[in-house]
Amino acid sequence: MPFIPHTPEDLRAMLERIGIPALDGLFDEIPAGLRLHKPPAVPPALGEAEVARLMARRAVPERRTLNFIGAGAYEHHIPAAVWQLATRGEFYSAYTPYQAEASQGTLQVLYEFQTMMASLAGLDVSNAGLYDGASALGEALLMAVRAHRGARRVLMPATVHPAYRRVVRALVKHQGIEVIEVPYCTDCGHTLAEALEPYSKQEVAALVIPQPNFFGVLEPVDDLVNWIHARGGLAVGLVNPVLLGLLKPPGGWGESGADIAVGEGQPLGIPLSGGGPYFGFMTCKAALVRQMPGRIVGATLDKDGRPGYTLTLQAREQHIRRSKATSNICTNQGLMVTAATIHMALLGSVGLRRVAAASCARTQALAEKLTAIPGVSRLFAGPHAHEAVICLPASSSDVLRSLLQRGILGGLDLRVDYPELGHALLVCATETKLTEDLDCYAEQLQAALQDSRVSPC
Amino acid sequence: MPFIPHTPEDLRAMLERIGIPALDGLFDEIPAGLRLHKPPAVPPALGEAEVARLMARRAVPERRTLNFIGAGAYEHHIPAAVWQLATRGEFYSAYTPYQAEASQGTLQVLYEFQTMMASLAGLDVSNAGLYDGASALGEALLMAVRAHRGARRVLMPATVHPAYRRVVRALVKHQGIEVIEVPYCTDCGHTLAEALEPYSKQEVAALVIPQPNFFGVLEPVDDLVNWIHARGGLAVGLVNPVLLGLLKPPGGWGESGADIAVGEGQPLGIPLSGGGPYFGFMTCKAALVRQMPGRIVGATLDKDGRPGYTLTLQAREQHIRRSKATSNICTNQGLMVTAATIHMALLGSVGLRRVAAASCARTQALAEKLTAIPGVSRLFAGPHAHEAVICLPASSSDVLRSLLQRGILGGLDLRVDYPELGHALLVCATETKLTEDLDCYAEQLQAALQDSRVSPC
Amino acid sequence: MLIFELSRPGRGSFHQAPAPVPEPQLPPALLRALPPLLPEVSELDAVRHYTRLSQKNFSIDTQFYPLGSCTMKYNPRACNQLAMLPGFLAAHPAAPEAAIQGLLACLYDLQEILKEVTGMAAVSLTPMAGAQGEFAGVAMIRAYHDSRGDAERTEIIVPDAAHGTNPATAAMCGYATREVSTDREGNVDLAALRSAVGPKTAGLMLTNPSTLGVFEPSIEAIRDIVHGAGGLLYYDGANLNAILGKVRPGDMGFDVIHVNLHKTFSTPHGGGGPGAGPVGVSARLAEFLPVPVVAKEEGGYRWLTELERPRSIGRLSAHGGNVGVLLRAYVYARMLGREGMARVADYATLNANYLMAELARAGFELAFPRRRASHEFIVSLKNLKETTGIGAMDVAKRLLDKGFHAPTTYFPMLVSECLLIEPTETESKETLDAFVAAMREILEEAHTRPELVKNAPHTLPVRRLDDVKAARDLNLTWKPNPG
Amino acid sequence: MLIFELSRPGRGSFHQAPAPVPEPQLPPALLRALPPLLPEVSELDAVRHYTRLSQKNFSIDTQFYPLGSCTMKYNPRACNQLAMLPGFLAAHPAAPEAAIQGLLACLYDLQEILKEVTGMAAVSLTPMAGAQGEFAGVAMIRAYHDSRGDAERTEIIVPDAAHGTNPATAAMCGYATREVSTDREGNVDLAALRSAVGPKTAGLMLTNPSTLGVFEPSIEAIRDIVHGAGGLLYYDGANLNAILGKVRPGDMGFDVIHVNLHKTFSTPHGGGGPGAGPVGVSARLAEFLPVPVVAKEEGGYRWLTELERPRSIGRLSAHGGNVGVLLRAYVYARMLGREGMARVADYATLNANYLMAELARAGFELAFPRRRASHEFIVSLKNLKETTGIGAMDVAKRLLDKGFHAPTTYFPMLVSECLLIEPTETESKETLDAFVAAMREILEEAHTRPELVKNAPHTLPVRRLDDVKAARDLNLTWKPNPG
Ligand SMILES: Cc1ncc(COP(=O)(O)O)c(C=O)c1O
Ligand SMILES: Cc1ncc(COP(=O)(O)O)c(C=O)c1O
Repeated sequence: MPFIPHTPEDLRAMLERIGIPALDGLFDEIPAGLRLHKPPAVPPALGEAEVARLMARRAVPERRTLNFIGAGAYEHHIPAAVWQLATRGEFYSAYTPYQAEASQGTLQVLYEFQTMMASLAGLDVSNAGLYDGASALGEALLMAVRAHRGARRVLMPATVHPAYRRVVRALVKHQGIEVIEVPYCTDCGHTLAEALEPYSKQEVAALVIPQPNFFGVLEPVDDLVNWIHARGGLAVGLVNPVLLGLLKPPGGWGESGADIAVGEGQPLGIPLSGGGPYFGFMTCKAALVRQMPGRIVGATLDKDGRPGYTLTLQAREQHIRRSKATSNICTNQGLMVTAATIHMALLGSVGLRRVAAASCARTQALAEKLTAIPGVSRLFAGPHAHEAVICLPASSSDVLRSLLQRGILGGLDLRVDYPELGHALLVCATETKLTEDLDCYAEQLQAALQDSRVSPC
Repeated sequence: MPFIPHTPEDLRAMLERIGIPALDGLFDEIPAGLRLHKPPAVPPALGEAEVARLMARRAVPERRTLNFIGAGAYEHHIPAAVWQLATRGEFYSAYTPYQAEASQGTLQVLYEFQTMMASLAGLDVSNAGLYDGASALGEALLMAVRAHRGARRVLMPATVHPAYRRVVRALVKHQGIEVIEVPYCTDCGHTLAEALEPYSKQEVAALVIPQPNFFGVLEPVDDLVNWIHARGGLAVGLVNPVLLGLLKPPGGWGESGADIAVGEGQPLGIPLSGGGPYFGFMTCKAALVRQMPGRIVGATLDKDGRPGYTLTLQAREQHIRRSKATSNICTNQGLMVTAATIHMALLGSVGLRRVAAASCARTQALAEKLTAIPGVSRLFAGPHAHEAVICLPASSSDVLRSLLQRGILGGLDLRVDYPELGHALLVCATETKLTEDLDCYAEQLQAALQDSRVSPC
Repeated sequence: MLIFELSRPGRGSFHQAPAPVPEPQLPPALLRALPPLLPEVSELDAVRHYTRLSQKNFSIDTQFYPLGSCTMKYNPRACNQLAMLPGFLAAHPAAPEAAIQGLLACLYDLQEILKEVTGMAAVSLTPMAGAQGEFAGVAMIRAYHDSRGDAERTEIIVPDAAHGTNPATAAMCGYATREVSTDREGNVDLAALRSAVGPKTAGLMLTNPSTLGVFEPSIEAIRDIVHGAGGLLYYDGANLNAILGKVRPGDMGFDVIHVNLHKTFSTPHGGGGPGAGPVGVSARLAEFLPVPVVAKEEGGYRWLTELERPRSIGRLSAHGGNVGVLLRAYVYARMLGREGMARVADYATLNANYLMAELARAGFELAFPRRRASHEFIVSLKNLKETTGIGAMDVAKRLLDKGFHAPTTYFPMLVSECLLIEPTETESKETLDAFVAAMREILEEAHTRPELVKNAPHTLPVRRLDDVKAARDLNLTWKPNPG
Repeated sequence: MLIFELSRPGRGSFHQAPAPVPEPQLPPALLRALPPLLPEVSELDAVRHYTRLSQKNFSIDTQFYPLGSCTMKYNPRACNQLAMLPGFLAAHPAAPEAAIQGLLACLYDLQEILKEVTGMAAVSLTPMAGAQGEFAGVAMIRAYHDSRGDAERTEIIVPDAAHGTNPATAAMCGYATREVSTDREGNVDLAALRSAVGPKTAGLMLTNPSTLGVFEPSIEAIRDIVHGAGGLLYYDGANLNAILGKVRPGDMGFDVIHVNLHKTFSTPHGGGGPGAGPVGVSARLAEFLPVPVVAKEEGGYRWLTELERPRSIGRLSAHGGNVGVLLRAYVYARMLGREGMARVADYATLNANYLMAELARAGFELAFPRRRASHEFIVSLKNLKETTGIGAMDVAKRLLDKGFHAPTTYFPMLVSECLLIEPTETESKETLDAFVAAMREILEEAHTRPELVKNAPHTLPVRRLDDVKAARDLNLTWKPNPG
């Protein structure tokens, strides 16, 4: 019996101690009419070898591809040590560290994580992680509304990742919060202060400030922070943690810094893995810590005065505060946070900065190579990080399909979410892409554009 | 500097304590004329990401293949737990357990291994492993000659793996030991007592008895053991440890059992890995234990009377006995032995027996399917384990080449080592091969035989 | 020692980072002035530090972990290995479906398996933990009522024994929570329920078997009461392990369910996640499921998103949820297979009832001595506390000294000084017996050497930690030179 | 607790084994009657048992490990991960070369790298450890003399400080060993060497820097003496770490060398292996190299075997040696690269000389105080032993209590009560300083609380073990019901 250690002898002895003749008796409180009398119609059991064979076959992609999609999930080098350590049984198979004395390993890792993230964001405190970047943004807005104690309106630039905007809407809509979308400048690709003006007389709890934004374009963060602060709202930064190795941290934006910064932790050592598990992070100013959702680890002392770590401020959480909790979140993404902590320790600040700089430089080089192809141009001429929007002279979906056949994931089609941009692709090259890879993309794009199956516009 | 933690500040402080101005001074005792003045002409350093990219490219086989080669290295299912545990840093990065108190983990594993192997072989004791099966056979023969204290002649059936025979020759030749090759019966594929008769009047230190032999054929082990014992020599069994789950153990062969049994440990949870690292094992009767090469772990007590484990009988080994040691072996294959121990613990005796039985059954089924093809026949009609020799109506090397193009590693070509067998292939199917795989091989073989590039004999 | 304390300027080796490149073109005003506080350590430092830290944890791989409501069972190593095959790890979430058919096939199959074992009509895998599954479920209840123009329903009913995520979720979905009480045998007080339901009732969230470790025998009556009032029934599937293959929430009449894959389907808890909390629904709620879900069509598998599912409650994560966790659960489900599913409940329940019987024999007081335990049960130390001053927390800490993780303490809040004990089916009789022996010893110590118990633990990396100080003198990040 | 003691009949789950099949056709007389003594445990039992056992080990990943002559440096995790890529693990050793070109390319490149850093003309990777490399080397020396019809040479000369594998290898190759003494400064006694060589001299095996931790400054004189007598020079490369990129054995005039990849090239020691001991030779010995070696030709890479190399000393393993270890070494070598190679020797030597200076300051006696340390050095506790009764073994055991692995003790046998200390380049100054502090404490304890040191260790899973009993009451396998 897979994973069940009972011998027939054990079963007999145990039933005897319980005082029933057969296993069936254990379920005698379940109404008879509800009991199942045959096993569920799921496939029969496979041995480990059989399931390994099945999965090995399914894990193989149809062909090896070069990936130029970013759009919220980034292919970075992950040191081998990260997952060899994170999957050690003592991390992998431990529970949430409620019994602090038996969980000092995980707790110290989380405390180190909080220190790293707070410093990366230039803010005072960090929690120990949330589900993912999108839901972290939703939590941040709920938190901002709680903290504001007045307005239930938040401003959301259209330059925020479209999926994030959808997630935020799904998460906040039941609490009567109004999410107002702020249009971007279609020339420069970022949010202009002018676009905010219509709301300058209204009570606004928060403004989301993505840096870089979904297009890879850098937002005028100082102006935006100052704008919302002048109106009594909170500035919520949405940032890429790797780029924070290079870019000004949210805590340093504008005159008094963003109040909350959140983002997707995946670029910090988490494999792409089809979209998850990743983790969200949240950092904020000290004054807001009691409004923060999620677990928080604090340093303290033991009976003998030795330092140790424990979950703290639990009165914010659902298991204590129940319907008044700051969030319903309970299990989050602990192991991912452990991996990210090890990842950051292995890279250090110099390493992280290099990854950020190389990724930006690669994408800038890619954009140059692609736009050297006749008919291909760049949208949004200003400075951009490690994503860029390029415009094609042919149907973007046809081009992507043709590129896939050539072994290239050519970027994200912006047609659905930004139809106003025409045949636009969001492309990304991280530090993992060599010059030869960029050249390969450029060559294949040129070929794809000549492909008869690709319809010119 | 990869893997060197020294900061410039450390370097300065350390040189100062040593009392020299620069690193160069550390090498002032090396004759100046010998010192290198430029770095070695090896490729420049690669970052981990770069080397990962290189290796990922090199690890990919040209195409996915179904493997039907055995011949001393067998594809078996390896439970995921085996290597996730064996590569834990505490096993992976530990030294030989000379400091017993700080190595109880490894020592207990080795003690468990010795217990398992001795029991599998039906013999009294086991060492903690040797390099591989072939060199273990060489060591066994040196040991037999030492134990015999008279004869320096050993008998080696031609049914022993050809590479093993070569290794034995390379290892024993400098000690004046004569290795006599005993021919096999070309009808039944095993050693006949008659073939030994020429040596029955000579002093013989040992007879090697492979079970199964290189052809997968079962040898008449009882007769062979009795024959050598009657002549005062030692019986040295050469066995496959997985098949010992099913077959009579060497300790039970003949009237008084083989004296020494050795073999290749690879089938016990070690990946094929291009040929290594694997490990050899050696078990023997208690009386021979002081002649055994390699490390041996014994149970003992600590100062407080608690049980513990330690390396023992070290007086046999080179670091104590130097030129009088039982072998020069020092570092052996500890981690492989650790993995094999975990593997055996996960399978248990029932599991191991099932692997053995399924492997034999698969190969028997394969032989039937292949010999159903016109012109293909089996050599050696008797009972065989999980290898079989088939005879082709066309050049075996051409057929293998054609099969490879069809995604099949069709077996080992016996042409070089056994030219007398004609176009013979040694084929193997373990428990990893499903009926559909066997069918696939049969189909492809049929097609290959029709291939114009395959020359009929 | 913190990793920061190991840091020395200039120590990092950077062989994990790309070679420096010409700086990208970025406006200096948007760049960082001071580097973040990341340690500069050698790879050896980091490996040694985190290896040693890991050894300070208890975990399933090293200890028995009878945490009630958490289902800490063995996490098969194959699940980890197969979910981490390079082909899965490299899959980009926005990759064209044609490039990830194998991955989608696994997800689709898992949807089908969950439908079958829960008895629900449709499943979405996207919620990233139980609580997010609850959110999805309650949001669907709301969407259902809204779709019918039924805007009066503003209350979610929860039993007082419910997990904290239940009321917290109701609040996040804009509902008021109304608690109903539990009777002396651990069942929902039907009279109280009857008087609680009405036109304001959006639904009831129920855990069955409940967090008190007993199966609700009046489940059919409860269903009728709630449905009769126009409310929907939510099944908190955290305890599905107890009934897997024995009885199905769908058959009991539940409209929505979430399943904690990190419990019943044995994906690892990872020191606090990631988990996964797929939701299943009856047919009338199917259109509201969170997106994406995986569909199987002529040409292969594909994602259904907002475009195909306009009435969906929407998207709960940027991509498809915790895919790697789903793969682990899928491998587990395939290894259990048809026969294995029901055995989970058989043996989880056997272990709980055996442990309950043995602890009762050892002199511990059961919260519900007349009831059959489900996969878990409650011991109350109320009397022990009164006679010796030793409470649940003390016993829990003393268990750590004896090499066992503590059971869940002080939850459910209903039973004072409670230990909620869940052994799971993957532990052997020998382990349960050893646990009983340790509990006996502690009971003995409570009477003979109470200080030993009160001051436990004694053998762990730290002694009992000061939680009050942690909350009062908040220290959430390390600072260089604290002096 | 042994795994056998956890075993219960009927407990195994067999999901690791194939489903039962119809029995293969095998003669009953050749089948096993009684099952072997393998445990029947659940997967959880096994995982928990071996995880806990692992935690009882010291290892590089958890402790500083200054074992002289063993070069216990950091084993980069990338080496493990990349050598275990599924594509490498699945490669059958008898696969056609066309199917494993990538693997062969790595091996070929490694051969070239080793040629370059040792200064030898040709390399074979097949020996599976240092001792097997020695065997290959001495066998080649023998093959060389034989090939010239020079059958008189029956002696191998080794310095008295040599590692035990050197004389043991000479014996396996049919040679008598002749020891030459070491002078007061740790150098080979040249006069003794001159009188030892002659027409019987097949060769000299030398470790340089020697196992005494000093570089032999008269290496050129030694070479001339041995070559002058018609003997060949063997370089035991176990200490290559000390001179990597600084000076090459080939340039010193050595004819044969083996390299321990599990030392200088940082493949893991694995609790006792596997290692790899490639051999390099000067041009005149190239034809004798053990097979297989990898050749690069027009059509790609291929193995050269006995067929192409008829004068080879033959084959030392059934296949191509410890390929997975070779891949790890290759990854390491590529990460070090050109610049990194010489830094290994620089910093290994820096660490040794710093530690030597600091221990001398702390009051420890150096075996060769006037010499520069190479990558290792010797402390002698002879005087401490005389004054306090505390010897090298006691200090070693006490270090374990303080969280440091002990240095090598009682080797080389030349120096009484010796500690052979090798910190390696991957350890930081802080670690070395902490080690010095621990050694200071022990020195203090030796005088003030000698019993504490004599009875060490106190904090490990077991106290000092009785080796004598282990050898006297041999207990090499567990037996059920020992009573
Ligand atoms: C009864 C019950 N409901 C809900 C949850 C919440 O699940 P999760 O922690 O995955 O969010 C839990 C687990 O903690 C639980 O035990
Ligand atoms: C100087 C010296 N020579 C030879 C050897 C033998 O190497 P191996 O243990 O790899 O056989 C060693 C290592 O133990 C050594 O230190």
